Amino acid sequence: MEQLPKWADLIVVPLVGLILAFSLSMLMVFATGHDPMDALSLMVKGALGSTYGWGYTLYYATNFIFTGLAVAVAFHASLFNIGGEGQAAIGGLGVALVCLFIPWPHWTIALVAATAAAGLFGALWALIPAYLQAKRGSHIVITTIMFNFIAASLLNYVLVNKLRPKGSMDPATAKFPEPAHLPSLGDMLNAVGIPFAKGTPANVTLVVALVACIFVYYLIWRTRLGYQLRAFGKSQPAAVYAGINPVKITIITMMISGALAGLMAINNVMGEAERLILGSVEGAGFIGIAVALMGRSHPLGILFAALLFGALYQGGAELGLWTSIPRELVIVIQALVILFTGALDNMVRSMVAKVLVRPKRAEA
Amino acid sequence: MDYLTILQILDSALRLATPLLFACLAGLFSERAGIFDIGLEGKMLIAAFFSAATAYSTGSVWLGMLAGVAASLVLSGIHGLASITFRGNQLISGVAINFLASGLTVLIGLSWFKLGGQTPALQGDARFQGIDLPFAEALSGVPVFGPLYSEVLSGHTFLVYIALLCVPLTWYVLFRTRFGLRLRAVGENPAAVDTAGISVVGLRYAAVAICGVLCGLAGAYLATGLGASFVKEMTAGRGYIALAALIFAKWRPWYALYATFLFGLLEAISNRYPSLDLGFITLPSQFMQALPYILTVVILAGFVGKATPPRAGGEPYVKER
Amino acid sequence: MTTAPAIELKGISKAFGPVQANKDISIRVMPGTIHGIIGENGAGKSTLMSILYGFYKADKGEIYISGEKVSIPDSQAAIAAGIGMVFQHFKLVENFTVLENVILGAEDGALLAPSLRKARKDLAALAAEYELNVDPDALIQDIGVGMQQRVEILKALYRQADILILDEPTGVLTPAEADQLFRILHRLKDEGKTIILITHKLREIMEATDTVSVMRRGEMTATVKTSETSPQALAELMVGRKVLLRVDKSPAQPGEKVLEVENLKVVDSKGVVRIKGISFEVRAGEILGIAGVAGNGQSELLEVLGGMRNGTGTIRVNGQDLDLTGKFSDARSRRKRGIAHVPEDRQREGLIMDFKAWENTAFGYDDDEAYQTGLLMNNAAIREDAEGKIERFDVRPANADLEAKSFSGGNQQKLVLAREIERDPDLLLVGQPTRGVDIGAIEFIHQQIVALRDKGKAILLVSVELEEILSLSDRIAVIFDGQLMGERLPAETDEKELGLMMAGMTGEDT
Amino acid sequence: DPAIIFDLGGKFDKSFNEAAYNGATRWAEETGGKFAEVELQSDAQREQALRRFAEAGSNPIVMAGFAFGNALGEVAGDYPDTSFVIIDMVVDAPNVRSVVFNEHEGSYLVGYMAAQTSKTNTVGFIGGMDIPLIRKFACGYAQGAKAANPDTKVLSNMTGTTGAAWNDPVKGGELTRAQISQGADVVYAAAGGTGLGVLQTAADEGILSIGVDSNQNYLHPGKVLTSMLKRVDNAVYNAMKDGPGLETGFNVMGLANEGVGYSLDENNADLISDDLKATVDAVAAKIISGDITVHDYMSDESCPSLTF
Ligand SMILES: Nc1ncnc2c1ncn2[C@@H]1O[C@H](COP(=O)(O)OP(=O)(O)OP(=O)(O)O)[C@@H](O)[C@H]1O
Ligand SMILES: Nc1ncnc2c1ncn2[C@@H]1O[C@H](COP(=O)(O)OP(=O)(O)OP(=O)(O)O)[C@@H](O)[C@H]1O
Ligand SMILES: [Mg+2]
Ligand SMILES: [Mg+2]
Repeated sequence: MEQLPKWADLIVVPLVGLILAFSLSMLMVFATGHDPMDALSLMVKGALGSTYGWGYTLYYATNFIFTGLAVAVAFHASLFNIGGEGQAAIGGLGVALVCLFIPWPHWTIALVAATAAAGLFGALWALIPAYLQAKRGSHIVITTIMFNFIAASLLNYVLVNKLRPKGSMDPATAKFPEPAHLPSLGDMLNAVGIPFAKGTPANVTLVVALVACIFVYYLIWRTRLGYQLRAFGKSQPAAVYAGINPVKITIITMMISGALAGLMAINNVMGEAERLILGSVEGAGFIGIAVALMGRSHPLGILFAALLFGALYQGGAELGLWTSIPRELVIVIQALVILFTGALDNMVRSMVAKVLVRPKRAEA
Repeated sequence: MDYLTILQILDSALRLATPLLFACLAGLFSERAGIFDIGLEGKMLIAAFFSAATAYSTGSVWLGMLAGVAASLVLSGIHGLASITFRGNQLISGVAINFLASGLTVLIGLSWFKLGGQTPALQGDARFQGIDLPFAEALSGVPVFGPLYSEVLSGHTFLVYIALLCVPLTWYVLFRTRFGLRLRAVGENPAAVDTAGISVVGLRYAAVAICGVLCGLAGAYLATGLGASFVKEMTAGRGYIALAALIFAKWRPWYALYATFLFGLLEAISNRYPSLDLGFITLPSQFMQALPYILTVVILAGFVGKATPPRAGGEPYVKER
Repeated sequence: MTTAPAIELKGISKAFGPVQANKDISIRVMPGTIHGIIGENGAGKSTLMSILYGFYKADKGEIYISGEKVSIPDSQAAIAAGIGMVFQHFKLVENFTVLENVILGAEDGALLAPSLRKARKDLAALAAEYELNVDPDALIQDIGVGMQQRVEILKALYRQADILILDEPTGVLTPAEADQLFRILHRLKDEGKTIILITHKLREIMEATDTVSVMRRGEMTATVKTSETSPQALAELMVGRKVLLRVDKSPAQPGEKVLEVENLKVVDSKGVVRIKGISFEVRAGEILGIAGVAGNGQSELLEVLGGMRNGTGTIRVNGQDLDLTGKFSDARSRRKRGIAHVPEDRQREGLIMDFKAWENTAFGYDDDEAYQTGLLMNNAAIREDAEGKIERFDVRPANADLEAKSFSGGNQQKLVLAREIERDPDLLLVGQPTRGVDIGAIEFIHQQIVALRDKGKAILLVSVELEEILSLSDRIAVIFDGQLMGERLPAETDEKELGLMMAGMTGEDT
Repeated sequence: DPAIIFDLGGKFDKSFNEAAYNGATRWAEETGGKFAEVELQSDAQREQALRRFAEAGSNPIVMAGFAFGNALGEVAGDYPDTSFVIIDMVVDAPNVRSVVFNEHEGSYLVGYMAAQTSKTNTVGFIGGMDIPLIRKFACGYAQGAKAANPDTKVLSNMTGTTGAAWNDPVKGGELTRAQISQGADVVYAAAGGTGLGVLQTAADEGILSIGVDSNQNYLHPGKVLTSMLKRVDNAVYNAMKDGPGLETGFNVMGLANEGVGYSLDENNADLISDDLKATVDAVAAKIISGDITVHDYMSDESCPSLTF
């Protein structure tokens, strides 16, 4: 494969991939009888052209950061955690219990407690698959898929039969009390004099997500645990040689992964909906897989990938609001973005290399 | 539970297992050749759509089936391009294919049929009809076996029998033919295949193509055999269950049959008993819904040992860097 | 010259990215001869042969077989041209049977059964003809490396190769196995087949080849008749300086008992008894060599001592019992007790191939105080430490930021050795320290081990290389079938006696 | 111009959202007017869509689904000059019209018909996702069936616990077969896209089915006994016709004001004898008059005739 300068690899290749994905998508818009340029500018403007758009983009991105980090941490230990969906859902249950049944004096304390609960619940939901993988060799991919379904049923039971306020149609908990409401990004920025649209769902959880990115970076590359889990992920016999306990490391890694997925709940449950509704994860657990893979399991990469997907979501919503382009177009765009920047990146790379490297050779 | 009930549950289990079995065997071919495929779901979905759409437009379920297989093959081609030719990440490619199918089916469905992404209901020759096996009627009187034959085995659509036939066929191809030997080898050690003078790329594309065909049949069965139209997202996670069954089956054809049948059986049981009154406690419906998944975990933990995937699985074959 | 050379390469060049692996190489090999190729690690030997076999494509150059120009775009073409190759790292499918591996790619017809039947017959014939007995129905993963190599040779013969390339074939063989290999090679030669033999062992070159080529840094530096050269001369051509071919060491001065093993038993996960109650001791300042054919329990012995496996019996280090089954029966606890371990398989166990060299120097010792700053690891300290080790152990290239996999085997081994020896352990466990390592590096590695001994440390050496055992050990114990067959002093024994003991004859029988 | 917001199921869900969509298109066709519309993809978009439409001047804004309750509660006050119409949920604000349906009454009627038609004294119910609203349907249906014949056995299944339960016709069909094997010869589907599988399988297996929300009789002429009509289309149509400044407040759409009912057309005319029609209409009249009270599952979250 051609050698590319690092800057080209990091910037040009993903960019060309994105351009390819969007070109194809716009072709599709055109084929369905709409104006591609209009659609594109509507999406970009809708997602990034105003603080209002950013308020939504960042909200979705926050979700994806958490689930992306969750998948990435497990990946580093060679564990494929497909259970983000269920862990995030159960994390939501933790948040709901903490917010509903304990009277908090102030959101800051509530946030700390909810963070702990979301993490703990998510971690516990990952514990059984982790234990089974470590002790019984039950494949983590199957067990985490199964636990997604089980989580959905459990939540359905809890919301339909237990936590739903009497007489409410909605399979959802009651609204959390006022002190457990998180300040939105708009409120916070306006308070320090930066104008930002109000009424958007991005909230203080974004800060937690950024902290989580930094935390994961340090965890993976700067702590002993991270060192050990990466070593375990690369070679299990070597890990045994080094005295790393496979059972322990599998369980700890999966619990951290589950906890990160669970943390998503402070964004969507506590920050946005302010109550727990059924199906609140909305596929973010699966998007997290794509985000982690595209971000090459690095927090910085995940941050960008999450932003990209967040922008796609919000841009797609604007498209849905102002045009009759079906909302499924956004799914297709997502698919193409994943395909060209994630799976066919080598194809894009060799295309870029043809343009960048050839002339240089001719010079030499 | 009387005998008839058991038979009815088995009958239902067989129907429910069929799409899983196709998909599971599809994954088996692909993964045995070293190409992981979490895009089974997407390929089934797009096949379901195109088979229903074509069957509706042409009135022929056979053409529909072919169209479904062709559509699934196109996605297989993309997966092959990404993971074989361009040595991309197989998981990412699979995820992309699932999204692609989920979006495209509705998008195309909307513009063709204006029915919200659904296809019109299929009738007559546009769908598969049940086939009564020979002597089903005559044998039904025979005690025990008779009803088993006539109730459970007989009366399914063509594709159910094809799926069942695919099991010994897969076994035979994998373990008794040259192609199968090479296919298994390329999933274990592609360098061995390469140095033996066989094209790794060619073999892997062949495997991915077979995977496409089988997923195509799975999708066609959903839309034109079990159902009678395409409904968006109608695969409802069956591709993932098939993947789980594949691991469960340790990448072996006969085990694949058992694993998928077990999934079908558990689902059939929970369909039959939406909530279960045990006398002292009534299990809520949500518990019964989750039961197949809970039991899977229990079985996995208790009875199935470690499953070792094909050694070269998931890794692109790179000989020079 | 009357006959055309069996193989003639003209001006072959090959680059992997920035690395020029082969530079304008030309070579002629006459039919019916054994041609040796030697060269340091990374000199480009394997690359050249892989090009001949169609595994890699040359950037430039021409290939002639029996005087005719051929193009070899892939291995299929090489096989058709009558070339067979036994790779340094075998290309076998581990969970296939021998028979299946042999027919892979050379099947007759679409169904397997006839192919298998024919191959079974042909294999029996080949086995009889060349003493290449293998169980055709055994799984590759269940047979030893010696057997696996036979399968590779059978593969080539089954395809009726006239030209056989062997890349470091004896790296993993016992002396007896190696001897047998050379008998086979000679027989093949007598039948008119042409053989190219890559090896690091000068003795093999001297004993087996007719002509020999020396490679250095991608270039062919010399081709000579074997009868007209000497090991010393070849070694100099190879390394570019004078090398010591014998280990230079003073007599041992054994001190206190450091390691005492009593009645150690090991049962593996399948329930097979791998070690059947052995006892021995190692004193400070001495090297105990354990000789034995691979698979007789020496790996398990190292693993138990290194904490990677449980066992029963008693093991004392510096007079204190080791935990063999419980909570402290792990590698980390062993290290805390002053045991360092250079494992037999550096790539699978000793190193994380995807980690940078500097990360690998902390492998197993990541809990060292010196590597921590508060909650975090002190990467700067680890890196500094690594750079020192790389310099002192002459790891090349001296770049701590390279991943372990981009070092050659010899340099990988130096990395492991530097990490373990510089811990200044009371007891050093060493498994196969020079497997597949070139002469220059072997010399260095041996010196380091002896130096540690001279510091008064105890060393347990496990090796299948009798030459290594004989030249490095102060005492030699022979292991066979999980039992110790007896002890010898190197001065009072020889390869022949040890070889017999390794085959299960007790000292008394000999 | 008016605007309409569809719930996550999408406007072509073959039942609830689609009925709303039909109402809006009928209005557009009759008046030549235009309306803005959006299908949601995420819960967070509810408030977003409401605000964006309100700011863009859409009036009235109609939303289909109980899940909008919270969002509308937040938003309504901020746009006092915009009228909102919410279906299936009550939101107490001066500029909101809340339309709720007595699905239990309609379901009671079709349950009654099912039991009267059944030869096996066994009727089935197949719901989509297991949520209270669907239990309300099931509960009304079971009461009607028991009222027609106390010996009737009522089978009930929910398709699942996730959103996929609305789009799984294959499972719908399989549930139908399971109920048939237990003797059911009339099944009532309240399950969105999953219901299509129910109706299809019922037709294939030669039993009768009952559609929901819209008139689904035409899907399998002669094989769909009837459909439980929930006139969401009328609610949407009326809202759009009333236009900005529409009368707000609490609207209950029941049998009395033809908000719910059963369908009778050429497709099922042969299935419903004059006798049956007369009996059912009499039952309907009694419900309207209050002589029969149909228990609403939502009132105390329990059902006298069915356990969940
Ligand atoms: N597949 C490859 N990709 C990139 N570079 C390679 C590859 N194989 C070999 N090289 C490079 O080519 C050079 C020659 O390697 P080669 O394996 O031919 O050496 P060798 O003489 O066989 O060494 P050894 O004695 O260790 O087997 C190496 O230094 C290495 O950098
Ligand atoms: N696939 C590869 N990609 C990059 N470099 C490679 C590859 N394969 C081999 N090399 C390089 O080739 C050189 C020698 O390769 P080879 O595999 O022959 O070494 P080795 O046999 O492990 O070395 P030694 O003879 O010391 O044991 C090393 O520097 C190694 O980094
Ligand atoms: Mg080599
Ligand atoms: Mg080597």
